[in-house]
Amino acid sequence: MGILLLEQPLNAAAAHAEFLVEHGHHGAVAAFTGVVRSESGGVDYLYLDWYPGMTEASIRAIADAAKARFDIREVAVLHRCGRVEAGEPVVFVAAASEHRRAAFEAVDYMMDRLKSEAALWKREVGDGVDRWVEPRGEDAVSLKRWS
Amino acid sequence: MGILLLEQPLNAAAAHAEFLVEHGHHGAVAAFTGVVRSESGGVDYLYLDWYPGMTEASIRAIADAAKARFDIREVAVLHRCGRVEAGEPVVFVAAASEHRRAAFEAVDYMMDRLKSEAALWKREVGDGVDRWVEPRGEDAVSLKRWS
Amino acid sequence: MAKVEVLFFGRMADVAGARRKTCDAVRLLTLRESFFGADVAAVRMSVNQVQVFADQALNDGDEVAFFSVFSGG
Amino acid sequence: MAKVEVLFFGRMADVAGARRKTCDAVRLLTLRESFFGADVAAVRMSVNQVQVFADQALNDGDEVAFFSVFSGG
Repeated sequence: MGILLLEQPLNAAAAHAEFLVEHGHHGAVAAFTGVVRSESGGVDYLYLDWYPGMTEASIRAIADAAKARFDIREVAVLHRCGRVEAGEPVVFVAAASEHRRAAFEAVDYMMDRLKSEAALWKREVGDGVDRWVEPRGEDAVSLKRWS
Repeated sequence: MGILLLEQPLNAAAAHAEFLVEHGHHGAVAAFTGVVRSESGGVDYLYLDWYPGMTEASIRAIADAAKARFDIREVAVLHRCGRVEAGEPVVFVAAASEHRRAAFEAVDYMMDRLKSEAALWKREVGDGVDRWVEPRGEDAVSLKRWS
Repeated sequence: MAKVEVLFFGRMADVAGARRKTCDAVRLLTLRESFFGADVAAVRMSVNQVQVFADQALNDGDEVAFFSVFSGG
Repeated sequence: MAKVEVLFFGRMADVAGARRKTCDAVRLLTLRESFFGADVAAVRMSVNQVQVFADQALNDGDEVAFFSVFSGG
Protein backbone atom coordinates (compact mmCIF):
# COMPACT_ATOMS: atom_id res chain seq x y z
CA MET A 1 0.00 0.00 0.00
CA GLY A 2 2.73 2.44 1.05
CA ILE A 3 2.11 6.09 0.19
CA LEU A 4 -0.88 7.37 -1.76
CA LEU A 5 -2.08 10.88 -2.53
CA LEU A 6 -5.68 10.60 -3.64
CA GLU A 7 -7.91 13.01 -5.53
CA GLN A 8 -10.75 10.52 -5.15
CA PRO A 9 -12.50 9.47 -1.90
CA LEU A 10 -10.26 7.66 0.58
CA ASN A 11 -11.71 4.36 1.82
CA ALA A 12 -10.11 4.13 5.27
CA ALA A 13 -11.95 0.93 6.16
CA ALA A 14 -10.67 -0.84 3.04
CA ALA A 15 -7.16 0.51 3.61
CA HIS A 16 -7.18 -0.78 7.20
CA ALA A 17 -8.52 -4.15 6.09
CA GLU A 18 -5.83 -4.49 3.41
CA PHE A 19 -3.08 -3.39 5.81
CA LEU A 20 -4.19 -5.99 8.38
CA VAL A 21 -4.15 -8.76 5.79
CA GLU A 22 -0.71 -7.82 4.50
CA HIS A 23 1.07 -6.80 7.68
CA GLY A 24 -1.05 -7.93 10.64
CA HIS A 25 1.08 -11.06 11.14
CA HIS A 26 3.81 -8.89 12.68
CA GLY A 27 1.56 -8.70 15.75
CA ALA A 28 0.77 -5.02 16.36
CA VAL A 29 -1.10 -2.66 14.02
CA ALA A 30 -1.81 0.93 15.04
CA ALA A 31 -3.92 3.15 12.80
CA PHE A 32 -5.28 6.67 12.68
CA THR A 33 -8.07 8.06 10.52
CA GLY A 34 -8.79 11.77 10.26
CA VAL A 35 -12.27 12.72 9.03
CA VAL A 36 -13.57 16.17 8.06
CA ARG A 37 -15.76 17.06 11.02
CA SER A 38 -19.36 17.59 10.04
CA GLU A 39 -20.41 19.34 13.23
CA SER A 40 -17.65 21.98 13.23
CA GLY A 41 -18.87 25.55 12.63
CA GLY A 42 -20.44 25.42 9.20
CA VAL A 43 -17.63 23.76 7.26
CA ASP A 44 -19.12 22.00 4.23
CA TYR A 45 -15.86 20.80 2.76
CA LEU A 46 -12.10 21.13 2.86
CA TYR A 47 -10.09 21.98 -0.17
CA LEU A 48 -6.55 20.61 0.04
CA ASP A 49 -4.29 22.35 -2.43
CA TRP A 50 -1.26 20.27 -3.45
CA TYR A 51 1.90 20.47 -5.54
CA PRO A 52 2.04 17.34 -7.73
CA GLY A 53 5.36 15.62 -7.17
CA MET A 54 6.53 17.68 -4.23
CA THR A 55 3.52 16.70 -2.09
CA GLU A 56 4.07 12.99 -2.61
CA ALA A 57 7.81 13.41 -1.92
CA SER A 58 7.11 15.27 1.34
CA ILE A 59 4.77 12.52 2.54
CA ARG A 60 7.23 9.82 1.53
CA ALA A 61 9.99 11.59 3.48
CA ILE A 62 7.81 11.51 6.61
CA ALA A 63 7.05 7.79 6.17
CA ASP A 64 10.73 7.02 5.58
CA ALA A 65 11.70 8.98 8.69
CA ALA A 66 9.22 6.95 10.75
CA LYS A 67 10.64 3.69 9.42
CA ALA A 68 14.18 4.81 10.25
CA ARG A 69 13.27 6.04 13.72
CA PHE A 70 10.97 3.33 15.08
CA ASP A 71 11.20 -0.45 15.25
CA ILE A 72 8.41 -0.99 12.73
CA ARG A 73 7.99 -3.26 9.73
CA GLU A 74 5.65 -1.35 7.44
CA VAL A 75 3.68 1.88 7.23
CA ALA A 76 0.83 3.19 5.11
CA VAL A 77 -0.04 6.83 4.53
CA LEU A 78 -3.08 7.66 2.42
CA HIS A 79 -3.81 11.36 2.12
CA ARG A 80 -6.55 13.15 0.25
CA CYS A 81 -6.03 16.20 -1.90
CA GLY A 82 -8.58 18.38 -3.65
CA ARG A 83 -12.12 18.74 -2.34
CA VAL A 84 -13.00 16.60 0.68
CA GLU A 85 -16.60 16.75 1.91
CA ALA A 86 -17.58 16.89 5.58
CA GLY A 87 -17.79 13.35 6.91
CA GLU A 88 -15.17 12.01 4.48
CA PRO A 89 -11.74 10.74 5.55
CA VAL A 90 -8.88 13.09 4.80
CA VAL A 91 -6.00 10.96 6.05
CA PHE A 92 -5.30 7.33 7.02
CA VAL A 93 -2.01 6.32 8.63
CA ALA A 94 -1.03 2.84 9.85
CA ALA A 95 2.07 1.09 11.17
CA ALA A 96 2.80 -2.60 11.75
CA SER A 97 5.38 -3.82 14.22
CA GLU A 98 6.19 -6.64 16.58
CA HIS A 99 5.93 -4.09 19.40
CA ARG A 100 2.79 -2.15 20.13
CA ARG A 101 4.65 0.87 21.54
CA ALA A 102 6.66 1.28 18.32
CA ALA A 103 3.48 0.99 16.22
CA PHE A 104 1.67 3.62 18.31
CA GLU A 105 4.59 6.02 18.29
CA ALA A 106 5.18 5.73 14.55
CA VAL A 107 1.56 6.62 13.75
CA ASP A 108 1.54 9.45 16.29
CA TYR A 109 4.83 10.80 14.86
CA MET A 110 3.68 10.62 11.24
CA MET A 111 0.44 12.46 12.04
CA ASP A 112 2.32 15.23 13.83
CA ARG A 113 4.67 15.70 10.90
CA LEU A 114 1.92 15.46 8.26
CA LYS A 115 0.11 18.36 9.95
CA SER A 116 2.94 20.79 9.35
CA GLU A 117 5.48 19.22 6.99
CA ALA A 118 3.42 17.67 4.21
CA ALA A 119 3.20 19.97 1.18
CA LEU A 120 -0.54 20.51 1.46
CA TRP A 121 -2.60 23.64 1.98
CA LYS A 122 -5.96 23.28 3.66
CA ARG A 123 -8.89 25.61 3.03
CA GLU A 124 -12.13 25.37 4.98
CA VAL A 125 -15.21 26.27 2.99
CA GLY A 126 -18.79 26.46 4.20
CA ASP A 127 -21.68 28.68 5.10
CA GLY A 128 -20.03 32.09 5.42
CA VAL A 129 -16.63 30.43 5.85
CA ASP A 130 -13.72 30.44 3.39
CA ARG A 131 -10.30 30.47 5.01
CA TRP A 132 -6.88 28.97 4.61
CA VAL A 133 -5.98 26.95 7.71
CA GLU A 134 -2.56 27.24 9.29
CA PRO A 135 -1.19 24.72 11.81
CA ARG A 136 -2.37 25.49 15.32
CA GLY A 137 -0.16 26.14 18.32
CA GLU A 138 -1.03 22.70 19.70
CA ASP A 139 0.28 21.14 16.48
CA ALA A 140 3.65 22.79 17.01
CA VAL A 141 3.71 21.63 20.64
CA SER A 142 2.82 18.09 19.59
CA LEU A 143 5.53 18.09 16.89
CA LYS A 144 8.18 19.28 19.34
CA ARG A 145 7.82 16.03 21.34
CA TRP A 146 9.87 14.26 18.66
CA SER A 147 12.80 16.67 18.44
CA MET B 1 -20.22 -1.68 19.39
CA GLY B 2 -18.84 -0.95 22.87
CA ILE B 3 -17.36 -3.94 24.70
CA LEU B 4 -17.34 -7.48 23.35
CA LEU B 5 -15.70 -10.65 24.61
CA LEU B 6 -15.69 -13.12 21.74
CA GLU B 7 -15.23 -16.88 21.69
CA GLN B 8 -15.47 -16.74 17.88
CA PRO B 9 -12.96 -15.10 15.46
CA LEU B 10 -12.64 -11.34 15.82
CA ASN B 11 -13.04 -9.46 12.54
CA ALA B 12 -10.90 -6.39 13.23
CA ALA B 13 -11.41 -4.97 9.74
CA ALA B 14 -15.20 -5.12 10.08
CA ALA B 15 -15.01 -3.65 13.59
CA HIS B 16 -12.89 -0.75 12.34
CA ALA B 17 -15.22 -0.18 9.39
CA GLU B 18 -18.27 -0.11 11.66
CA PHE B 19 -16.57 2.18 14.18
CA LEU B 20 -15.63 4.63 11.42
CA VAL B 21 -19.20 4.72 10.10
CA GLU B 22 -20.70 5.26 13.54
CA HIS B 23 -18.13 7.55 15.15
CA GLY B 24 -15.79 8.85 12.44
CA HIS B 25 -17.71 12.13 12.16
CA HIS B 26 -16.11 13.28 15.42
CA GLY B 27 -12.95 13.77 13.37
CA ALA B 28 -10.24 11.55 14.90
CA VAL B 29 -10.28 7.74 15.14
CA ALA B 30 -7.32 5.87 16.60
CA ALA B 31 -7.27 2.08 16.57
CA PHE B 32 -5.05 -0.80 17.62
CA THR B 33 -5.20 -4.43 16.53
CA GLY B 34 -3.19 -7.16 18.22
CA VAL B 35 -2.65 -10.33 16.20
CA VAL B 36 -1.16 -13.64 17.38
CA ARG B 37 2.29 -13.59 15.80
CA SER B 38 2.82 -16.44 13.40
CA GLU B 39 6.60 -16.11 13.24
CA SER B 40 7.23 -16.17 17.00
CA GLY B 41 9.06 -19.26 18.25
CA GLY B 42 6.74 -22.10 17.37
CA VAL B 43 3.50 -20.77 18.85
CA ASP B 44 0.58 -22.37 17.01
CA TYR B 45 -2.16 -20.77 19.04
CA LEU B 46 -2.99 -18.86 22.19
CA TYR B 47 -5.50 -20.07 24.68
CA LEU B 48 -7.10 -17.24 26.61
CA ASP B 49 -8.76 -18.51 29.76
CA TRP B 50 -11.56 -16.25 31.03
CA TYR B 51 -14.00 -15.90 33.89
CA PRO B 52 -17.45 -15.31 32.41
CA GLY B 53 -18.92 -12.16 33.91
CA MET B 54 -15.81 -10.98 35.70
CA THR B 55 -13.78 -10.76 32.48
CA GLU B 56 -16.39 -8.59 30.73
CA ALA B 57 -16.66 -6.40 33.86
CA SER B 58 -12.90 -5.91 34.02
CA ILE B 59 -12.78 -4.85 30.35
CA ARG B 60 -15.74 -2.52 30.80
CA ALA B 61 -14.03 -0.89 33.80
CA ILE B 62 -10.98 -0.15 31.63
CA ALA B 63 -13.12 1.35 28.84
CA ASP B 64 -15.07 3.46 31.36
CA ALA B 65 -11.83 4.70 32.92
CA ALA B 66 -10.59 5.78 29.47
CA LYS B 67 -13.83 7.65 28.81
CA ALA B 68 -13.57 9.43 32.17
CA ARG B 69 -9.91 10.29 31.74
CA PHE B 70 -9.64 11.45 28.12
CA ASP B 71 -11.64 13.89 26.01
CA ILE B 72 -13.11 11.18 23.80
CA ARG B 73 -16.59 10.47 22.48
CA GLU B 74 -16.69 6.70 22.09
CA VAL B 75 -14.54 3.61 22.49
CA ALA B 76 -14.68 0.02 21.31
CA VAL B 77 -12.91 -2.93 22.89
CA LEU B 78 -13.25 -6.34 21.25
CA HIS B 79 -11.26 -9.09 22.93
CA ARG B 80 -10.97 -12.75 22.09
CA CYS B 81 -11.17 -15.55 24.62
CA GLY B 82 -10.62 -19.27 24.15
CA ARG B 83 -8.39 -20.61 21.40
CA VAL B 84 -6.91 -18.01 19.02
CA GLU B 85 -4.82 -19.33 16.12
CA ALA B 86 -1.57 -17.72 14.96
CA GLY B 87 -2.39 -14.96 12.49
CA GLU B 88 -5.78 -14.23 14.07
CA PRO B 89 -6.62 -10.97 15.86
CA VAL B 90 -6.76 -11.25 19.64
CA VAL B 91 -7.76 -7.67 20.48
CA PHE B 92 -9.17 -4.60 18.72
CA VAL B 93 -9.39 -1.24 20.50
CA ALA B 94 -10.61 2.06 19.03
CA ALA B 95 -11.39 5.57 20.26
CA ALA B 96 -13.16 8.48 18.55
CA SER B 97 -12.60 12.07 19.53
CA GLU B 98 -12.49 15.58 18.15
CA HIS B 99 -8.83 15.65 19.13
CA ARG B 100 -6.27 13.24 17.72
CA ARG B 101 -4.07 13.35 20.82
CA ALA B 102 -6.96 12.24 23.07
CA ALA B 103 -7.87 9.43 20.66
CA PHE B 104 -4.27 8.15 20.54
CA GLU B 105 -3.82 8.33 24.30
CA ALA B 106 -7.10 6.58 25.06
CA VAL B 107 -6.21 3.59 22.85
CA ASP B 108 -2.66 3.44 24.21
CA TYR B 109 -3.99 3.60 27.79
CA MET B 110 -6.62 0.90 27.24
CA MET B 111 -4.06 -1.46 25.68
CA ASP B 112 -1.69 -0.98 28.61
CA ARG B 113 -4.42 -1.74 31.11
CA LEU B 114 -5.85 -4.68 29.14
CA LYS B 115 -2.41 -6.35 29.24
CA SER B 116 -2.38 -6.60 33.01
CA GLU B 117 -5.83 -5.71 34.37
CA ALA B 118 -8.28 -7.59 32.17
CA ALA B 119 -9.36 -10.88 33.77
CA LEU B 120 -7.75 -13.07 31.10
CA TRP B 121 -5.06 -15.71 31.29
CA LYS B 122 -2.96 -16.30 28.22
CA ARG B 123 -1.34 -19.64 27.40
CA GLU B 124 1.01 -20.10 24.45
CA VAL B 125 0.81 -23.50 22.81
CA GLY B 126 2.90 -24.85 19.95
CA ASP B 127 5.65 -27.16 18.90
CA GLY B 128 7.28 -28.05 22.21
CA VAL B 129 5.71 -24.98 23.84
CA ASP B 130 2.96 -24.88 26.44
CA ARG B 131 3.26 -22.08 28.96
CA TRP B 132 1.15 -19.55 30.80
CA VAL B 133 2.23 -16.03 29.90
CA GLU B 134 2.66 -13.39 32.57
CA PRO B 135 2.90 -9.65 31.82
CA ARG B 136 6.45 -8.65 30.91
CA GLY B 137 8.51 -6.03 32.65
CA GLU B 138 7.98 -3.65 29.73
CA ASP B 139 4.22 -3.96 30.22
CA ALA B 140 4.58 -2.78 33.82
CA VAL B 141 6.78 0.11 32.69
CA SER B 142 4.28 1.06 30.00
CA LEU B 143 1.38 0.91 32.48
CA LYS B 144 3.18 3.14 34.96
CA ARG B 145 3.11 6.05 32.48
CA TRP B 146 -0.56 6.60 33.36
CA SER B 147 -0.25 6.67 37.15
CA MET C 1 -19.48 -24.32 57.42
CA ALA C 2 -20.56 -22.51 54.28
CA LYS C 3 -21.01 -24.36 51.01
CA VAL C 4 -19.12 -22.44 48.30
CA GLU C 5 -18.40 -22.87 44.60
CA VAL C 6 -14.67 -22.66 43.90
CA LEU C 7 -13.37 -21.84 40.42
CA PHE C 8 -9.77 -21.96 39.15
CA PHE C 9 -8.32 -19.98 36.24
CA GLY C 10 -5.04 -19.68 34.40
CA ARG C 11 -2.03 -21.41 35.89
CA MET C 12 -3.86 -22.01 39.18
CA ALA C 13 -6.22 -24.42 37.42
CA ASP C 14 -3.14 -26.50 36.55
CA VAL C 15 -1.70 -26.22 40.06
CA ALA C 16 -4.98 -27.20 41.71
CA GLY C 17 -5.69 -29.82 39.06
CA ALA C 18 -9.28 -28.62 38.82
CA ARG C 19 -11.48 -26.04 37.09
CA ARG C 20 -14.37 -26.11 39.56
CA LYS C 21 -15.18 -27.67 42.94
CA THR C 22 -17.87 -27.40 45.55
CA CYS C 23 -16.38 -27.06 49.04
CA ASP C 24 -17.32 -26.55 52.64
CA ALA C 25 -15.33 -23.66 54.04
CA VAL C 26 -15.38 -21.00 56.74
CA ARG C 27 -12.71 -18.47 55.75
CA LEU C 28 -11.17 -17.53 52.41
CA LEU C 29 -7.50 -17.92 53.35
CA THR C 30 -8.07 -21.33 54.91
CA LEU C 31 -9.77 -22.44 51.71
CA ARG C 32 -6.87 -21.08 49.63
CA GLU C 33 -4.37 -22.94 51.83
CA SER C 34 -6.28 -26.17 51.34
CA PHE C 35 -5.53 -26.00 47.60
CA PHE C 36 -2.18 -24.23 47.43
CA GLY C 37 -0.52 -24.81 50.80
CA ALA C 38 1.72 -22.08 52.10
CA ASP C 39 3.12 -21.16 48.67
CA VAL C 40 0.43 -18.65 47.80
CA ALA C 41 2.36 -15.55 46.67
CA ALA C 42 1.18 -15.97 43.07
CA VAL C 43 -2.42 -16.92 43.89
CA ARG C 44 -4.96 -14.13 43.31
CA MET C 45 -8.51 -14.54 44.58
CA SER C 46 -12.03 -13.20 44.20
CA VAL C 47 -15.32 -13.63 46.02
CA ASN C 48 -18.49 -13.26 43.96
CA GLN C 49 -16.42 -11.95 41.02
CA VAL C 50 -14.83 -9.12 43.03
CA GLN C 51 -11.09 -9.40 43.50
CA VAL C 52 -10.13 -9.43 47.19
CA PHE C 53 -6.77 -9.12 48.88
CA ALA C 54 -7.44 -10.03 52.51
CA ASP C 55 -9.11 -12.77 54.48
CA GLN C 56 -12.85 -12.81 54.91
CA ALA C 57 -15.59 -15.10 56.17
CA LEU C 58 -17.45 -17.06 53.52
CA ASN C 59 -21.20 -17.47 53.23
CA ASP C 60 -23.39 -20.17 51.76
CA GLY C 61 -23.55 -19.82 47.99
CA ASP C 62 -20.48 -17.63 47.64
CA GLU C 63 -18.52 -18.04 44.42
CA VAL C 64 -14.79 -18.06 45.15
CA ALA C 65 -12.10 -18.03 42.47
CA PHE C 66 -8.35 -18.61 42.60
CA PHE C 67 -6.21 -17.55 39.66
CA SER C 68 -2.77 -16.47 38.49
CA VAL C 69 -1.84 -12.92 37.46
CA PHE C 70 -3.89 -11.56 34.55
CA SER C 71 -2.38 -11.47 31.05
CA GLY C 72 -4.66 -10.12 28.34
CA GLY C 73 -4.24 -7.83 25.34
CA MET D 1 17.44 36.55 -17.89
CA ALA D 2 16.28 32.98 -17.27
CA LYS D 3 12.81 31.87 -18.32
CA VAL D 4 11.18 30.13 -15.33
CA GLU D 5 7.81 28.56 -14.55
CA VAL D 6 6.31 30.05 -11.39
CA LEU D 7 3.62 28.18 -9.42
CA PHE D 8 1.53 29.46 -6.50
CA PHE D 9 -0.10 27.34 -3.81
CA GLY D 10 -2.31 27.85 -0.80
CA ARG D 11 -2.98 31.39 0.35
CA MET D 12 -0.18 32.72 -1.87
CA ALA D 13 -2.19 31.79 -4.96
CA ASP D 14 -4.90 34.16 -3.68
CA VAL D 15 -2.40 36.89 -2.81
CA ALA D 16 -0.68 36.67 -6.20
CA GLY D 17 -3.99 36.24 -8.01
CA ALA D 18 -2.50 33.43 -10.07
CA ARG D 19 -1.81 29.68 -10.03
CA ARG D 20 0.93 29.65 -12.67
CA LYS D 21 2.98 32.13 -14.69
CA THR D 22 5.96 32.08 -16.98
CA CYS D 23 8.46 34.78 -16.04
CA ASP D 24 11.83 36.17 -16.95
CA ALA D 25 13.94 36.37 -13.81
CA VAL D 26 17.54 36.44 -12.58
CA ARG D 27 17.36 35.79 -8.84
CA LEU D 28 14.81 34.07 -6.62
CA LEU D 29 14.28 36.87 -4.08
CA THR D 30 13.81 39.48 -6.79
CA LEU D 31 11.16 37.27 -8.37
CA ARG D 32 9.44 36.81 -5.02
CA GLU D 33 9.45 40.60 -4.42
CA SER D 34 7.85 41.16 -7.82
CA PHE D 35 4.77 39.21 -6.65
CA PHE D 36 4.63 39.88 -2.92
CA GLY D 37 6.54 43.17 -2.43
CA ALA D 38 8.39 43.56 0.84
CA ASP D 39 5.77 41.72 2.93
CA VAL D 40 7.23 38.26 2.44
CA ALA D 41 7.48 36.82 5.96
CA ALA D 42 4.73 34.25 5.24
CA VAL D 43 5.90 33.33 1.73
CA ARG D 44 7.69 29.98 1.46
CA MET D 45 9.48 29.06 -1.74
CA SER D 46 10.92 26.13 -3.65
CA VAL D 47 13.06 25.68 -6.75
CA ASN D 48 12.55 22.51 -8.77
CA GLN D 49 10.37 21.11 -5.98
CA VAL D 50 13.02 21.52 -3.26
CA GLN D 51 12.17 24.00 -0.54
CA VAL D 52 14.79 26.77 -0.28
CA PHE D 53 15.31 29.43 2.35
CA ALA D 54 17.89 31.79 0.82
CA ASP D 55 18.41 33.65 -2.40
CA GLN D 56 19.81 31.91 -5.42
CA ALA D 57 20.36 32.50 -9.13
CA LEU D 58 17.73 31.04 -11.45
CA ASN D 59 18.38 29.08 -14.62
CA ASP D 60 16.37 28.60 -17.78
CA GLY D 61 13.63 26.04 -17.24
CA ASP D 62 13.65 26.21 -13.42
CA GLU D 63 10.32 25.57 -11.71
CA VAL D 64 9.82 28.04 -8.87
CA ALA D 65 6.94 27.87 -6.39
CA PHE D 66 5.67 30.33 -3.80
CA PHE D 67 3.31 29.12 -1.10
CA SER D 68 1.98 29.65 2.39
CA VAL D 69 2.83 27.47 5.42
CA PHE D 70 1.87 23.80 4.98
CA SER D 71 -1.28 22.46 6.68
CA GLY D 72 -2.01 18.80 6.04
CA GLY D 73 -3.26 15.90 8.13
